[in-house]
Amino acid sequence: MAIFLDKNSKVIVQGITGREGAFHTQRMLAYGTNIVGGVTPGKGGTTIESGQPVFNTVKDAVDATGATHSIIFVPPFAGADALWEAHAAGITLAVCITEGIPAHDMLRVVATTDGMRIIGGNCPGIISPGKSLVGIMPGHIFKEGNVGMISRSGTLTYEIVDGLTRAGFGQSTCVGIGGDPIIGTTFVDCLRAFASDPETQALVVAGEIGGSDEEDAAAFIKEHIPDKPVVGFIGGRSAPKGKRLGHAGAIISGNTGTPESKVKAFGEAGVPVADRPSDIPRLLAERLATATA
Amino acid sequence: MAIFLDKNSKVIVQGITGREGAFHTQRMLAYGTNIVGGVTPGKGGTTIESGQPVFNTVKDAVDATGATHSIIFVPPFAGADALWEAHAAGITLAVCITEGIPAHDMLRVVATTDGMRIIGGNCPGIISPGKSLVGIMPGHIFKEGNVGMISRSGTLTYEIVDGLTRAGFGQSTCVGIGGDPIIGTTFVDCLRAFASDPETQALVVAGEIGGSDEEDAAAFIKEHIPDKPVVGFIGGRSAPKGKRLGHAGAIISGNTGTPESKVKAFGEAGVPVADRPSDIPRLLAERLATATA
Amino acid sequence: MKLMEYQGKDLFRRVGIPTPRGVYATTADEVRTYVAEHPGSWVLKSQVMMGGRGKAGGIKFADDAQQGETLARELIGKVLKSVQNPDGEEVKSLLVEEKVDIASEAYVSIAIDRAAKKPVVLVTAQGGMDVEEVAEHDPDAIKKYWIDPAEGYSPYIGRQLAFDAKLPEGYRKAFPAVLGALYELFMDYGANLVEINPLVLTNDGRVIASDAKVELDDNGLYKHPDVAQWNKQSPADADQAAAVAIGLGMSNYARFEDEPGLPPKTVGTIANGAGLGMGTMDAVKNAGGGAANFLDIGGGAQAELVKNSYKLVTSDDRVKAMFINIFGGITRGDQVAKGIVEALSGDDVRKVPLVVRLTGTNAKEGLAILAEAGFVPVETMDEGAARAVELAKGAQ
Amino acid sequence: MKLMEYQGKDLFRRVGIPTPRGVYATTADEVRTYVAEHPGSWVLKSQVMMGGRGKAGGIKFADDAQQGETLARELIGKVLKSVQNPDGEEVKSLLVEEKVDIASEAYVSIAIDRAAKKPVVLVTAQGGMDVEEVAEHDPDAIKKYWIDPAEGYSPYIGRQLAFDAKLPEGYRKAFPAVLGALYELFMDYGANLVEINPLVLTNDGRVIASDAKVELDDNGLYKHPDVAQWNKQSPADADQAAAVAIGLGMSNYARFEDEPGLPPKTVGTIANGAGLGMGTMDAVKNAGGGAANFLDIGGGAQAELVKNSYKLVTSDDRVKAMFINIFGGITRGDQVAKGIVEALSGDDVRKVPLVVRLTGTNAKEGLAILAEAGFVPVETMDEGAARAVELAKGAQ
Repeated sequence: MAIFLDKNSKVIVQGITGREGAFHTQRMLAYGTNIVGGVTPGKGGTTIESGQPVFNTVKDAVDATGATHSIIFVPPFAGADALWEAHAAGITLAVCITEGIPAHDMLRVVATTDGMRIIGGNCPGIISPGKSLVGIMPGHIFKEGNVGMISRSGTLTYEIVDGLTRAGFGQSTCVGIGGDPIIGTTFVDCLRAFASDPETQALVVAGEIGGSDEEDAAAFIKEHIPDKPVVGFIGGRSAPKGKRLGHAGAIISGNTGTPESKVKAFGEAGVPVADRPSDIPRLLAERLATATA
Repeated sequence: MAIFLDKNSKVIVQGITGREGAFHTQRMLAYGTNIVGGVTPGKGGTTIESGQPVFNTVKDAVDATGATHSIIFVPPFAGADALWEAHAAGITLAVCITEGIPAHDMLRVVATTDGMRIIGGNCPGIISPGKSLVGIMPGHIFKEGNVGMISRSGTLTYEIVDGLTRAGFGQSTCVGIGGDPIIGTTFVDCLRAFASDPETQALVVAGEIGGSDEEDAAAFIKEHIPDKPVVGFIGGRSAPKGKRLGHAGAIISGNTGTPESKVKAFGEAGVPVADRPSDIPRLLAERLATATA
Repeated sequence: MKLMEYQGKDLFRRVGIPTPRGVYATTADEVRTYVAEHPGSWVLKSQVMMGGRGKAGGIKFADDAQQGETLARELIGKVLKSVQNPDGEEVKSLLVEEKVDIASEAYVSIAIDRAAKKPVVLVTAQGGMDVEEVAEHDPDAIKKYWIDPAEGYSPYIGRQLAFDAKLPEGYRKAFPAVLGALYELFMDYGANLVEINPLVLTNDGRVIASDAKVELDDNGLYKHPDVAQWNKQSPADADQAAAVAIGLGMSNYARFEDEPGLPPKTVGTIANGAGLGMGTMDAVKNAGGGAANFLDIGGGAQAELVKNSYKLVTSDDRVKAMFINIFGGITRGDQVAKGIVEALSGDDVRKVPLVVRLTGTNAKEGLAILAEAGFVPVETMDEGAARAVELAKGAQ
Repeated sequence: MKLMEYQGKDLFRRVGIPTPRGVYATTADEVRTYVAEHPGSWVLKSQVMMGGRGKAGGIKFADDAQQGETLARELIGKVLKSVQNPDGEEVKSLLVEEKVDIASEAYVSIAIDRAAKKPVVLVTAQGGMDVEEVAEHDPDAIKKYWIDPAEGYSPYIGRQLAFDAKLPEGYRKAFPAVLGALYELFMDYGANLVEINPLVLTNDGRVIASDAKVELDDNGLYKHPDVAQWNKQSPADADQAAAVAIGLGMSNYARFEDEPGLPPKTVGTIANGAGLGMGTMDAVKNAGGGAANFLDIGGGAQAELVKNSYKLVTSDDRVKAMFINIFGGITRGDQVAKGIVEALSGDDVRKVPLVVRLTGTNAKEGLAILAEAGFVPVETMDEGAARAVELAKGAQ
């Protein structure tokens, strides 16, 4: 099964002829993603080299291809517009790669796009290994399997997944939810979907300092999926207070967003927290052993 | 049955200590409406002479009384705020008597109050005769019965209802939808409710020049309730083009809103249109005779 | 409230919609001075409310100051007549604007769609002509979009419309921003209609609003006192001014001109509520007469307002009889009756034969007051209309 | 971007929130002149970013021009120290404000609630003190409201909060308008936090924002170039300025002070991606060392940026070894490798022992470039961190 994304999901690329959009379109195609076209205003009617049609608007693209998924590569000032355009055209899942979208644009977008799941912004995307990749992750490090993974960071995801794959743990779906303060899909949203995915037998939740998404995730796990093995990780545990670290959301301000609070919450939910990414496969194996025992 | 409003509906009055609010609260109580309280900011904790409690906010009123219905008597500039407040507090039907609310306030309100039915603004309210009156209509001219009535006008409603009652036709529910360009509940919204109300055996639709609500109503009748006898009326048929007549919505501009278009639409839906209000009971009797023949 | 072109363009500039360079002038001297200081080709556009001013000779071209002055003298004070406006409208001012090199003309408007309860945008590449004509001859050329006020405007809407309506490529960059600004104006100033026709693409690649049609919702005017003020300076409608002067709502009074083939409009009408007001004038027509006016005293009217309404209606010399039709809800019959008696007791009103129909709230008290003053009221609206028509005919 | 009080109040005035009368001054002369021209009692408030300026002696009262000048001379140039700011912050300017007669002090703020994905309003009648203290001792005194951005703000929200928080009656009229304006500021200027503490009710019935705390979202600054400019004039954060100077995002670089009881911060770190950047500094800590900094070169970094990042990190004299940790996604390993080689080939950088870990996209090409230049990269992050800590210790 996997969540959010499967082999048949029809995907369009918003910004398909831009530098990043064009580059990752080829990588996604190479991975096997069912990319049915893309959008660049003014280039409607043309095709890219690999043959996918380009449309002027998302509506035109959806009308012509029946796409349900979109991945967005546009400048930050155009991020909200791209998401609204996707929503108006009937897209049901939009992955927003764009970094730097103003938080208040996202507040408005989230409040007015009922019926469309947004992943990101400022995220590496989503991959259901062996099925489809809608994102900018390096596909070759992933491996089809039964571990679900959610993470606020891109490169840290790669680090962790690389370790999982090397240790023999394949993944059902990996979601990079993004590092911005306001994102479309939170840990809890993903956990809810993973909870009812029989293919996913264990989970890795890779959080970081800032906000309370990890605490919310821990509470959800405790209440709704106490029986599925979960391993946690918190990035930035050595950071001092008040420093914003790369992600607009990664900051300890006052008493919120501290690693102590997150580790404590995970602990209360029976979720072991790895001190370093390389510890995750071992902790996962232990949890699985306990669960099946 | 009746629609939208029955004997048990718990009603609060927004602006209960104002001149109009206080006056009509007493009239509604006299009619038998289940008024459980009212709202005037700053007068929370007091009661009006007839004993109903006054609250500072709609939320306080709903929390304390379990009210589901509200009737709004506030100045035009506060109309949108009152509707939003009712919505946020969980009110499911709000009757907005206030005249002169800016159309663009209503555009925004209508777009953001899912789950709450709004009647009006600039309307006389709603009455389910013998059960409850949430409005400013003179209750004594109404009579319990089986004719549903919807109208864009207040006083014209009284004129028509008076005739119906004198002719022996009681009413299930009468809704004055209001004369503004943007109103919460249209003819079609009411027709949809009346369509599934077994108590309502016939309908009177009293429209006027301007807009296309009557045309939409005719199309709905033709498609969904061809078997329920309906009689139509159009106010302002003698009006010249381009003159706005009292209601912000009552104007023939260009080719839209003409009485000819409305009469034609009703005709195509098999709905006879009365030339004068006094003809309505006769036409209704004829339609009922044909329907039961 | 309808705005004149120069007022509409003032709002355009506030929200950032490009308009042609130019100046607003009320005298020929101003035109001469401006053209002298700004050599070039200029258009002199008569500032009137009526449509079809071009065909009526209200637009002229000047290439120098002298010509500008001469043409301005000709236009200012001139009465322009059109099919829609047979009586004509006097030109009181001009808008002097640069003559732009037109590469293309588009049309864009935003109006309230009552049924959808949303603003609706109309765009067509066939600008410069009446959009209703385009709608008739080439309906597919007009593209529509309904904006969700909760989401608001975002540029993709303008892009989609520009592509769908096949606007020339020169519009592409500018159009989404122009439409966004137009939507801002529409919502912030509470417009019933904002229209740019034509939205010009110039040969040097600019996109400019060449004309401006703006109609504001009277109910929202209080939010922009400076704009509301424009209406006081030049009331577009004498009826509205008269209504406001006695404390009625702007659109609660309308006077009707006589129409060829119809009975003369000799019956004055006063009712409470817009619906009953319309019903009352319809009843007069059904009785074979002609209502000289519509007048809605509104809900809860007091005696003073009734009195002043009577004076306003009878100030029209054509009115030979009066029909007052009240079905009390908020309005109380005794207050109306008092007003009638007061109105007719003074010497400052022209008295005409009067028919009163009074029912509903406090009707009994009202009828008593009228009886005491010697009036015999009628029972029904039809009866009252018939009686008033009869009296008006008798009085002629 | 955090604003100083006088900047926050500038924004307050733009949206119509009442602020005390007064003047912003950078010299004692300005203060003397102002007080001389405006006799009365004035407060001199040091304009600093740090909290606790009152306790640190940064607020003084003056009753005449001479006193004003004397106190201003004392304050300007003074270094204020507080518990949170042991290093202190120099006072460069003052806000001179009327001393208001306080009847009551309330607290109001709007922040982003990440979990609810909505703005959240906090109100309490216990203004003038730290809201976190109130939250601890009397949590029920703080009332919250989550605003739906689709609906926006409407006055009932302010009324409800004022009643629920039991604000004194004097606030009732003004509070909904103040909160509405604060919400407008919050949304239009893209604030992470807007806080008025205290919102003062004066003895003569005015409601005034006595202090202003505003923190804006850096990502939204481009919408207000004039405000973004404030940051350039007085960069609140040297790290941010340094990051922007070399083309990084504002928060992509942070330097960490040494902390008592922890190993000295001698390992420079560079990674691609915020998460990996944090992971890298954590790894250094886990290996028994201290990361001197966080630096995220972002996605798709080119050689030039890598080179400049290296220079920025090594400009910190404490850095004795460098750990570059790259897991290529968008970022291509060959570009990073090129940057490293270029950085180290110039004479304008301080060279320190270097550990490189390079995997992911174009890692093979990158590793080849590094091999050619004589570097032996490590395989894993843990290994790299351990090696870098070791090298830093060896270099001390």
